[in-house]
Order: sequence, then C-alpha cells, then structure tokens
Amino acid sequence: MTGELAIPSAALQGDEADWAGPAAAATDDSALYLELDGWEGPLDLLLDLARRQKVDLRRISILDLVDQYLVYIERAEALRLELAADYLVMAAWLAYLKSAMLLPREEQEDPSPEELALRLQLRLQRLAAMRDAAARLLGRDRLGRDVFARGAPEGLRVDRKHLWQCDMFALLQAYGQVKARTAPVVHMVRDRMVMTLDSALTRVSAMLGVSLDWMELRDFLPPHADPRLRRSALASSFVAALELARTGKADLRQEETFGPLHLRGVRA
Amino acid sequence: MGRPDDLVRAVEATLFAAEAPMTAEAIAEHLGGADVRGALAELAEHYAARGVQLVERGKRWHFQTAPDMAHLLRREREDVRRLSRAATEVLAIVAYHEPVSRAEIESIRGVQTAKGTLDVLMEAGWVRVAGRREVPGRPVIYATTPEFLAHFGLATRKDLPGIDELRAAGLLDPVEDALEAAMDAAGQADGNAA
Amino acid sequence: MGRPDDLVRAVEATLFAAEAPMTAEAIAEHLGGADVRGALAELAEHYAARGVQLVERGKRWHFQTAPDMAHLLRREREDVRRLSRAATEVLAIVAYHEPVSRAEIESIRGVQTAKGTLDVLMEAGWVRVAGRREVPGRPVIYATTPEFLAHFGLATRKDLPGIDELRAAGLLDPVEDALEAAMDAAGQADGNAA
Repeated sequence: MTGELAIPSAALQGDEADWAGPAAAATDDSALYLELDGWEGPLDLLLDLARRQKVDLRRISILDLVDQYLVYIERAEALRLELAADYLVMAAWLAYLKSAMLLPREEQEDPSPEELALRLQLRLQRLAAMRDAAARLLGRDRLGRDVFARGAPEGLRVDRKHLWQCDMFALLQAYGQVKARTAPVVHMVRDRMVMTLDSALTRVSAMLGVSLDWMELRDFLPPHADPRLRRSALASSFVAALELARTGKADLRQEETFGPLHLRGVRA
Repeated sequence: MGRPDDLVRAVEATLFAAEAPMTAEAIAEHLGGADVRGALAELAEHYAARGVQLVERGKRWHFQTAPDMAHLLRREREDVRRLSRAATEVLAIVAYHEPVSRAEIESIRGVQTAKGTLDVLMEAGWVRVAGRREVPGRPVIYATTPEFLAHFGLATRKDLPGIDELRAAGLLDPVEDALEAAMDAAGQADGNAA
Repeated sequence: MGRPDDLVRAVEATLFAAEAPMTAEAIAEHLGGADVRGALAELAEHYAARGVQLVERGKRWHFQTAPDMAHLLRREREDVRRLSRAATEVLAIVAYHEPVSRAEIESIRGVQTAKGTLDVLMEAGWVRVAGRREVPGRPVIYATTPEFLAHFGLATRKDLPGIDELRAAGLLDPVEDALEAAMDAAGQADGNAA
C-alpha cells in the first residue's frame, strides 16, 4: 500500500510539465504529507486512489475505495498531520456509506447506499474526464510554445480622415446670412390709406343729420373708394356708430346675426 | 508555379502584416469589400505543406509556423504562462461545458475554486464572462474566447479533444441526470456498485 | 506543387517567427549548423511572386510585404462629412475678408467662434494661418488656401460674388427668411448626422 501512495497524481496526466501539482516523491511519510498538501480536496484524493485500482472507473469497487481513503486518513492522523476539515467530513461520510452498504437490505434508508455510491462514482468519472481533457488540451500544439505567429508583423493601420463637404451655394448663403444678421436694421412702414375714427365720427354724424330714415352702415362708406380704404372705413364707421349710440345720438338695429346694420339719427 | 492573383496576394499580405488573427469579414473590409473566402481557401491549401501555415481558429485566420517545426523554434524563455493544475482543470471544464457557472465548475471539481483561478484564465484572454444564467441568483456564466481556440489550435469547439466521446458517454451531463439514467439500469444489474 | 524540403521549411518558419531580420549565419546556427544559403535562395524565389517576399537587406533576411501591396499596411478611410453651419459662416468670412483674426471673425459673425471651428477648416485644407497681425497681442490671422479655390471652382478670390450680387440673388433677404432657411438647413444637417 505504501508503495502505491507515492504515485504522484500528475504522472497520470499527459503533460507533466504544465502541472504545478505534487512532484514525484519518495515513499516515506514526509511524502505522504507533501501529497496531501498537493491534493485539491477529498474528491481529488479519492480519484487518485480510484485510479490505483487500475480498473475502469465504471467498475471501481467503492468499498475498496472507501477502505483506502479511511486508511489514508488514519495514517495522516497517526502522524498528527493537520488535515483540512473537508477531508475529515468526507471520511465520516464514507464511513457511514460503508456501514450502510454492509447492512442488510431491508434496514436501508433512502437514498439507498447504492445510490450514494453511484453518485460518488459518477462524480469521480466526471472529474477524471475533465482531468484527461485538460491534459489532452495542454498537449496540443500551442501558439507561442509549439507554433508561432509572425515575430515582427508590420501591423495594419487604418487612418480615419474626414472628407469635408461644402458647396458654393452654402458658402454664399452663409455669408449672406451673416451680413443680413449683422447689418443695421431699418423698419419701413408702408403708407396706407385709412379712415381714422375721428373722420368717421364726423362723417357719420353729418350724414345722420341729413336723413330721417334708417340707413344701412354700408351707405355711410365713401363710394368708389379703393377697396383697402373701404375696409378701413367700414371698421371705423362701425366703431363710430357704436360711439353715437352710446352717447344717445343714434339708434342701432340689426335684424339677424351678421345681417346688415341699420342706424337712424335721434332727434333731440 | 504561376503568380497568384492579386486578391490572393492582398489577403496573404494583409494576414502576414496583421498583429492579430482576422475574420474573413475584417479582411474583406480592409480590402475594400472583396469576397475573400476563395482566396483564404487557396492560401490555406498553398501553405499546408510549407513551414508556415494559414489556419482558421474560431472564425479568425492567422499564419503560424508548422507544428512539426516546434523543436526548432522553442525559445529559451517560453512566453506561454505555466498554468496551475487548478487553472488547467477549470479551463477544461469551461471549454467542454460552456457556458458554465462557478457553482457548476465547483460541483465537478469537488472543491471551491480560488478567486484567482478564473481571473488568471480571463487575464490570459482564454475565458470571458458570457452573461448570467436566468435562474434564481442569476449567476455569472463563463465561456471560452477566440484566443483560447487560437492558442490551443482549435478551429472550433467541436475540435476539443474527445468532446464527442465525452458527450456520447454522458460525461458532460450533470450528475443528477446521469444518476437517474443509471438507477434505472442498476435496477436490473443490482449489486455491481458494491 | 510538392512539399518543400524540411530545411527550406525550417528556414521559412524561423524567419517568419523571428522578431528581427537574421543573417544566414544566425539562421544556420539556430538550425544546428546547416548550410542555409540554398534554402534562402529557394525561398526568395518562391516568394518573389507572392504578396509577401523574402528579402536580404544588409546581409540580413526578413519577410516583408510585397512593394505593390504596401498600401494595404496603412489605409486611409475617408468619411464624408458636411461642414457645419458655423464652420461654413467662418469659412465665408475668411474668404471675403482675408486675412482676418479670430476676433474679427467674431465681430463680423456677431457670435463667439469655437476654436474647433477654425481647426476643422484647417483640417479640411481650406484655411491656413497667414501670419500674425502687427498690432498689440499680435493675433494670428487666417486666409484661404489654393485648395479652397480649387474646391469651390474659383480662379481667384475676386470671383466671389459681391454684396450687390448676393442681394440680387436674394441672399441678403431679411433675417426672418434667412432664419427659416437656416432652420431647414439645420434640419438637413441633423438628418445627415443621423
């Protein structure tokens, strides 16, 4: 048994150089300590022990494996080596598993010890599969170790350059707008023909004094006038009519909404 | 041997000069939109027997020395980092199972993964965060990178050594799935486990 | 084409992976003392027609991009951009008033002019620094370039339409109209930018 303990787990892998795992060691007890230090947890140690059974992991004897593990832990304890807690937890669990597997069937609990053993076996298979895969991966022709990229590539450079666009019209329009924006601004109000309120008031009162009948507002407007002057005259004559009605100098009458507006002078 | 056509020569010159592997799309863009697939195939064939080869890794192309020249070219000071055993195992688990969470990695290895282990792999540019799994806790999931494929000489993840056999054997499935299947079978062949 | 012999392949791989040009002696030493002259000659001939060539410079050998493919190493990508409204105004002011200082441009525009605006015009190659004005502070003065005239199809600056012509063309219309046009232009500029 002691002779087997010294098999370094790294030796099971294809590419030893890449492992920082435990080094090959002598068979004495200090080697055991070193190896325990090198294992990554109880599953790692179990896998190592399982592989020493030199059978397919699917046919591994879990009972043998449990015995080997427990022996290992006992030896470590006998040497008063510090063991990480998870090794001891695993030892306790495996001791339980072993006793359950040795019990008569009818006294078994759920999950059955077979199931627990199978679960352990499956886990070991999976870890072993990944360990082999890692070794095969590391053994490939690796870039920078076995195959090399070009030592001094020239490199590809892409220089970005803006191609600015502007046309003559945009240029002149921009200048025109600068000039227009900054030129002194002169506001010119065009001369327009208007009838002021004063002249409308004078004109409407004079005409009311002449007629005794109702007259339509339109009749007060200057005939043959420029249409723009007529619009202005209509507005100012309307306001004049309202003013005369307010001061009691005229009556207003409208038959319907938006209908013609009539007015008549009030005789004092 | 005749002179290769100018597109082939342009792709050849571009990939020789490039400081990193390039996708066919990136090469095409560099060459003003030409279709470079034919040229890449022609170059790969031309270089297959030479001391330098054109290879495709994760959809990116680069020239590298032929593998059988390794013994002549190994340098005194290797620029490949030596990985710890833990890092190597984690890398393999990520590669064969991706995308994979830290908890899934740990359940396969049976130990907690030291904080630095995934960091080392990410720093090497071989592993990347590939999002989160939409399960309670939304754990971060990890996957490999194109640089991983380039470094290990894999055209795609399908080239991972033995991945088909592992998958066929169910060794990439979670223990729970395998357990269920095995318990059914074990019903007939009782007692083998002991 | 047959497989080149292993010495040729070894020399090819060595020079490809080398970080600096190597003498024939250095290559020979690297390859255990083989006579590499024949292999170098064979490689040089093989690569003569390709996109990459093996050349000897000062007794040292190295691969380099074929001269007619050298343009691939450094490519310029041009993206077309429309000059902003502010830059167009500044350009017009420089053209009509050159040489002008930045302060003068600002007083003509009636708005502050960002430093970047003149930079853009200089990058476009249309405006240059034309010296300094010999007044206190010695401000930099700007003028247009021959490229400006060429781009706008002008024989000389005198060909720029005068104020009267601009007015006749409606380009000095009241600000309201101009504002509307400016808003349209701005709308288009936004569209271009998007």
